[in-house]
Amino acid sequence: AAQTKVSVAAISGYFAQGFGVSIVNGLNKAKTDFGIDLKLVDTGNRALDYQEQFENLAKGKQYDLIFVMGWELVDSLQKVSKEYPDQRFVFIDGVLDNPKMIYANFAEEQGSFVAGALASMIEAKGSEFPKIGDGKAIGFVGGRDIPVIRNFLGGYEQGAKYAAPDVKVNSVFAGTFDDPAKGSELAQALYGQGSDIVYNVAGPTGEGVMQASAAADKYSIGVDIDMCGTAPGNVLGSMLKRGDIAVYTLIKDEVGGNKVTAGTRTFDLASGGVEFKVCDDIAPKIPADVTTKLDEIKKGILDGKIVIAKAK
Amino acid sequence: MEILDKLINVALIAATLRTTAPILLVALGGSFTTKAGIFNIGLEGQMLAGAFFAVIGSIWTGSAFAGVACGVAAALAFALAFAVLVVTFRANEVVVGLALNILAGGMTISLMKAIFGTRGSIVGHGIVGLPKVQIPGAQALLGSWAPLVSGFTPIVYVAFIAVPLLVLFYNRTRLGLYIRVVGEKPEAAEALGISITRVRYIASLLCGLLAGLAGAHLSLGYITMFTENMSSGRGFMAVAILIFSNGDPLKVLAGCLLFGFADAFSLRLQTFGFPSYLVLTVPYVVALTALFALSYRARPKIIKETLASMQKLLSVDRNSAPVDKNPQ
Amino acid sequence: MSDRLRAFSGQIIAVGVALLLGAIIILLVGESPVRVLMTLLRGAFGDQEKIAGTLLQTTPILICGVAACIGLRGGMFNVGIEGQLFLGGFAAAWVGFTFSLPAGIHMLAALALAIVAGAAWVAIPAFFRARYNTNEVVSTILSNYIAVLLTSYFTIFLFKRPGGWSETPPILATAYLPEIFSFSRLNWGLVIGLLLAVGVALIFRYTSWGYGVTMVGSAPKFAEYGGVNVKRQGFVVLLLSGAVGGLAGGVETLGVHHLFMEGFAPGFGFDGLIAALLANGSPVATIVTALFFGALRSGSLLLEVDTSASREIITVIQALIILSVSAQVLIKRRGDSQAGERRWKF
Amino acid sequence: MAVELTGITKRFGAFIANDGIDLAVRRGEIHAIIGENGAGKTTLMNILFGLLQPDEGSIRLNGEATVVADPAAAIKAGLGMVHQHFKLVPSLSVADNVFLGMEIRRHGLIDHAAQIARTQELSKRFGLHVDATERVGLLSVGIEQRIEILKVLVRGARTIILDEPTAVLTPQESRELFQTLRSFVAEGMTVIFISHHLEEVMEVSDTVTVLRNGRKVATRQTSELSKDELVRMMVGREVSFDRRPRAALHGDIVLDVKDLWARDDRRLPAVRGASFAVRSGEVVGIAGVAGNGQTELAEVLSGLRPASHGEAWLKGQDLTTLSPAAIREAGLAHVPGDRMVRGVDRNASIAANTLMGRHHRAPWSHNGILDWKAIAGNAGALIKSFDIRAQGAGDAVKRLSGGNIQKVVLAREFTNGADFLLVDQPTRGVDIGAQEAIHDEIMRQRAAGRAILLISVQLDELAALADRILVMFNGRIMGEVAGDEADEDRIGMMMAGVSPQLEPA
Ligand SMILES: Nc1ncnc2c1ncn2[C@@H]1O[C@H](COP(=O)(O)OP(=O)(O)OP(=O)(O)O)[C@@H](O)[C@H]1O
Ligand SMILES: Nc1ncnc2c1ncn2[C@@H]1O[C@H](COP(=O)(O)OP(=O)(O)OP(=O)(O)O)[C@@H](O)[C@H]1O
Ligand SMILES: [Mg+2]
Ligand SMILES: [Mg+2]
Repeated sequence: AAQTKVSVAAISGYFAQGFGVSIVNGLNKAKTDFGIDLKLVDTGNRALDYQEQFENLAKGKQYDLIFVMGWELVDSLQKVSKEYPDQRFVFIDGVLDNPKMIYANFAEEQGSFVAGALASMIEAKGSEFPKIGDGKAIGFVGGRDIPVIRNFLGGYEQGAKYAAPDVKVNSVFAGTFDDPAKGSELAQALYGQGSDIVYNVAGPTGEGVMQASAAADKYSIGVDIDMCGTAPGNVLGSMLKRGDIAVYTLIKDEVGGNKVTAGTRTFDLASGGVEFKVCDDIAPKIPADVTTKLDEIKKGILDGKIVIAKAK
Repeated sequence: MEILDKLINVALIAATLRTTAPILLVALGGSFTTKAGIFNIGLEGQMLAGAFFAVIGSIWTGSAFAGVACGVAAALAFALAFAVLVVTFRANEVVVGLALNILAGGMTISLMKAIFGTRGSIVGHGIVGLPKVQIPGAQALLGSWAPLVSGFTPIVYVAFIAVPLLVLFYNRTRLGLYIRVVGEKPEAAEALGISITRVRYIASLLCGLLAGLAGAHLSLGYITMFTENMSSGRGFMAVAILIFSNGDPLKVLAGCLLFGFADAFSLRLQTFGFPSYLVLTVPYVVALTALFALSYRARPKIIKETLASMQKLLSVDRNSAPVDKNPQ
Repeated sequence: MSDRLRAFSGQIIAVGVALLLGAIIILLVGESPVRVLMTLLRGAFGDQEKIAGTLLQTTPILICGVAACIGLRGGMFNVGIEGQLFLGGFAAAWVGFTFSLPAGIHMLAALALAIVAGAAWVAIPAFFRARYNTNEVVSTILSNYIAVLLTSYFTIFLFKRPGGWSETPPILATAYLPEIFSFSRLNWGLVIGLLLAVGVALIFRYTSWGYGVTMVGSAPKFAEYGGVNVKRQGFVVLLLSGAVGGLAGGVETLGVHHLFMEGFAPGFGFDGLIAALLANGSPVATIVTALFFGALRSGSLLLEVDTSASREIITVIQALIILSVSAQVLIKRRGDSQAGERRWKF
Repeated sequence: MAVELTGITKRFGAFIANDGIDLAVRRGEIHAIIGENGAGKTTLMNILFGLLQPDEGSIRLNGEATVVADPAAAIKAGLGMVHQHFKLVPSLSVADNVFLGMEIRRHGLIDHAAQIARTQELSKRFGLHVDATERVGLLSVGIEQRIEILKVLVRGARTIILDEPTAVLTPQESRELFQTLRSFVAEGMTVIFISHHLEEVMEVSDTVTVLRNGRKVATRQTSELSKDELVRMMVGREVSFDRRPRAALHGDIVLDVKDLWARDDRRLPAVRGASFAVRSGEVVGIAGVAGNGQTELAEVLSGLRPASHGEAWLKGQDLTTLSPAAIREAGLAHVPGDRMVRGVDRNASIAANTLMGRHHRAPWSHNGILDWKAIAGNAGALIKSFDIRAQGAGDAVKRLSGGNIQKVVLAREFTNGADFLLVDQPTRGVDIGAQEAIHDEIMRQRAAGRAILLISVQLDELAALADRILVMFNGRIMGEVAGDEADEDRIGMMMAGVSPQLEPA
């Protein structure tokens, strides 16, 4: 039966953080464009609550699609999807072993690889490039030390090594996604130790990293959404993880009568689901050889010449 | 050596000053209540409310300083609630303090969701951060040491200048003296017509003032955004410091510098491959260790005092006192 | 008796005032208080699953509340139940996934280690409190932060489940606390909590030890005079409180999650402490207050789905209840003395 | 008239502390107020000084009707008060304490130097010697009192109220104090003081007002009065220095104290080399001005305070090595001096209060389980046998009157079967009827062969009950007087620190 109105729910504990924000943006865009019903549910941070929250959503059979984001929800999701086999869940940002679910998988390691490559090449230029010292090191600030973040770091490190093997990568973790002050201090510590470019994958904590780059007048790289505006002149670029594109395309299919079915959709460099965007104010300053090399790398990733190991 | 250079340098000291400032402000605020004889565990909540409303105020008015004023006003409201319950109703200060902390946490999140549609954090939205003060001539005079005195937001200077001001306040002003008296010997204050209630209210509000500044500094100075629970236990650290400093401004400063340093230093340790989660416990471990060590040290002091008093006594008393049997 | 009745009616009035204030705040965030209330009720008691869900939420609050009651009885503020819960939860999980033992024994062993872990975690603050009078409120709060980071470290660096999120391997089924109904995760942890509450109340009422501890809490100098070892009992009381806090964690691991993960059960320690305070330190009354908070929590899960209010509104209401209760009892007592009793009773 | 109080009534709940009191104090006189413990003296002075508000009555100061709303109003009217318990701030200097509330300021800041100078000047002028720069926490009580008086003077007081100023002073300090007071009067000031020491009242005062049970008995010129008359007015009956009849039944030594030393809370030696013994069937009294180490002695014997040296043997065990619990096991019962803090839990029931210290023992508990039925039954029996005025064993102790609370403590301690009874101020704040009952009970315990150490500041009590009286001064046992030879002068001399050996009477 063709649906007159599509109803969508999304559940996560991280709607306020970069990637979550981009998902919410995509959902809202879909709402405006297609007039869908939309419900956002914030799980909070208590593991005990998750399962009931899923059940509350699934029970009414009211939602055509339920988008789920956040690895801590996986256990509850698996249980509830077994209980409600007809309910279609879309798990964002990973693939589980349940074949009945829909997965939107992102190749964040690809974008991070590009980010690492760019950062290390610029760092390798030394004082040729403004604000770069001769420390030959770049930095990384993670939120919590968890697999997804490790995957970002892995791509970043591999990219750096690939493009400029003698540039060192210093990585630190804030242990929290919610303490921007700590993010700022960590970044300043990295800058102080000679890392001139710091990549943040730390939600609001990372916001502190961006602001620190302005304070220290060094470089930062944003994540998930376009962060060039947070510290103009100090942000090299952003590794975009286009959650908005993912949810928007899925909903568009659904609305178009093309029901979303179980399986994995991969959002990577090739599909534009992951992308490295150099900030407009920085782009003109980047030496031609770096730009060329970067394009080569992107091509290498696209045609499979460059293989990036995923972190377990 | 190279490692040491990398660890301990001007940047580390500057970082220490930055990490110290918010704890210092809130702890100095707590100094008022501590000196007035109130155990104020609600600092965390006052700071959080200050941070949130500073951001709201800044967005609303487009001015950082108006934002700070909003943050301070919110913290004052919390301080007033604390004072009404604890001073007037004489409710248990731990209960009230904890409840106000919980209230601050829940309220900021609820309001965030009501105003911005999502919880989590407030970034952008036109928040105006505090400007950084560049001290003229600092660079020329101090060279590479300039980052130690220049380039902080105004509230950082306020925090450090507040220390000598508070010393002066407690020693040389009437209100400061009354706060001390009310905390140390309320009967004395009462007998002299000093209103205990009034002094405790004033102390609570002064505390709210500085806690609010500390919060505003977190969200408009230190960085320019608000996140859920962004005070991250700094208020509790301050309470720990207050307990073993007894609220004396100089000791508070020393304690805060210790934690600021532990914080800044531990962040740097991570780059040497220590596991992040363990390194992150360092400030808390330092706080606890200091708390325990200083309460342990209270002992030898008693012995020393006793020896002194015995000596004093012996000089007038011909009978010599016998050797201690149960040295306590 | 009329005293007790008056105290009780006062408590009810205070809760009413808090709810009224809560309603105003709900209006302020742009929702209808009536709708929020109805949603809360439906979410908490709407059907048998919801009721079971409420009881599921009640369980950790109740056990943490009993832990707090034990401390309060002896005049100790254990604000570190949160940390004890985390360590207990991890310890139980560790036993659960490391050893293979016969069913039942495995579970008991895991609970036992959870208890030991909780007690051990509070032992140092307890020692310093008893021996050197170090403020236990601050030391236990600070140790919460360490506990959470430490268990995260264990989980992520030492025992992470390969391929999984930040969580340990699942425990063996032999260590599970059995579920009570088929339709809910509600498990025997609730029964443990109820038995514990009643048991602790009986111990305080009917044992010499309980009498001594109660006196330590309410009149320490009198207790000291009467030959009760105030320092030792203070230490023991904190230790027991921590042990029960650890047990709460164990129950959550073995009964619900079946593994330990980062962000295991944040906030339950505080909820329990508040429930205990609201119950004025009585374990049996804590059953009621824990149920109340459990219902609020459970009802709030529907709140996000069915209304536009944030679940955190519940936290706000909880805080308001505590504040108004702490104030109202004193309105009555205010004239009593000039010196002001600053004990935990409010 | 410097002060005129008319019809002052003050109630605390149902209790009437002041009942229609009239008091007139002439300018330039020393006016003594006496009365037993709890007669309402402090309450009356607190009302005069604005610390309490009267329920009825009016106040005229210097002939003008005045509402003394708070101490500030009293100070403004030229009153000054030195409280029974000093109200000084230990961490502040003498000068800061003197000027607290009326600091000398320059440019808005407190001028410590000027305050010190003014304090030195005043102290010289009135002969109250103090070092203005010292921290008060380090000074002796005598000096603290001088500071309190300086505080009053610096506020320009013309009428000075002193509440039991000599209770904590040595005789010499008292003498100096009275000299100072006389010099005040010579300057036209007025002095009102409260005292329990009849000699000093007779010696120093011009006029005496006697309070009893919250009422004024009389105001008389001191010169017209004899000490006997005073005492009669105070207690409303002749004081019986009569000894209780007794049979000599001293048995074996139960408590043997040898060269015992202990420190007070300020860590100063408070008990200094006490040695004495108490036999079974004997009441040994300890006399002394409050604060001469009696409390500390009692605390050491009951294990609440560590001894710094010496031994105290109770039936073969050294108490100084035992915990309070073990000492109770060894056979001590203790009626504490501060019964509200040590003696009871005010919020608990009578039954729960009668349990303390024996909650591990049958019949109150079996194998660690309390038997509340037995406990309540036992408490009910105690209520009857000790004539405790209460509705039942379930009554909260805080609802009882002071005397009845004391009886709860006595009932518990005296029925413990202990061989040694340590009884500290058993009748403080207790009405006369109850006093008799308590004395009877102590004598019964003596007859039952208990060894009793009775600490009291009331000499008549000691004279009535004790077989021997030891006198404590400044932590030392100054000497011993047989109970039937109790002679106020001799004991008084020793209480003042004059050793009987050095100055034979
Ligand atoms: N009796 C009192 N009880 C409580 N607080 C008091 C009392 N007297 C003064 N204070 C407080 O002490 C502070 C200073 O009081 P003070 O009377 O010196 O103010 P002031 O006379 O206006 O000062 P100045 O005129 O020198 O600037 C005030 O904040 C006041 O609230
Ligand atoms: N705030 C109060 N609340 C209740 N009762 C009180 C209060 N203050 C005093 N009393 C009671 O009033 C009576 C008179 O007390 P007051 O202190 O005036 O006695 P006093 O004559 O000074 O005795 P003492 O010689 O022991 O100092 C006592 O029974 C006391 O218990
Ligand atoms: Mg007296
Ligand atoms: Mg008196």
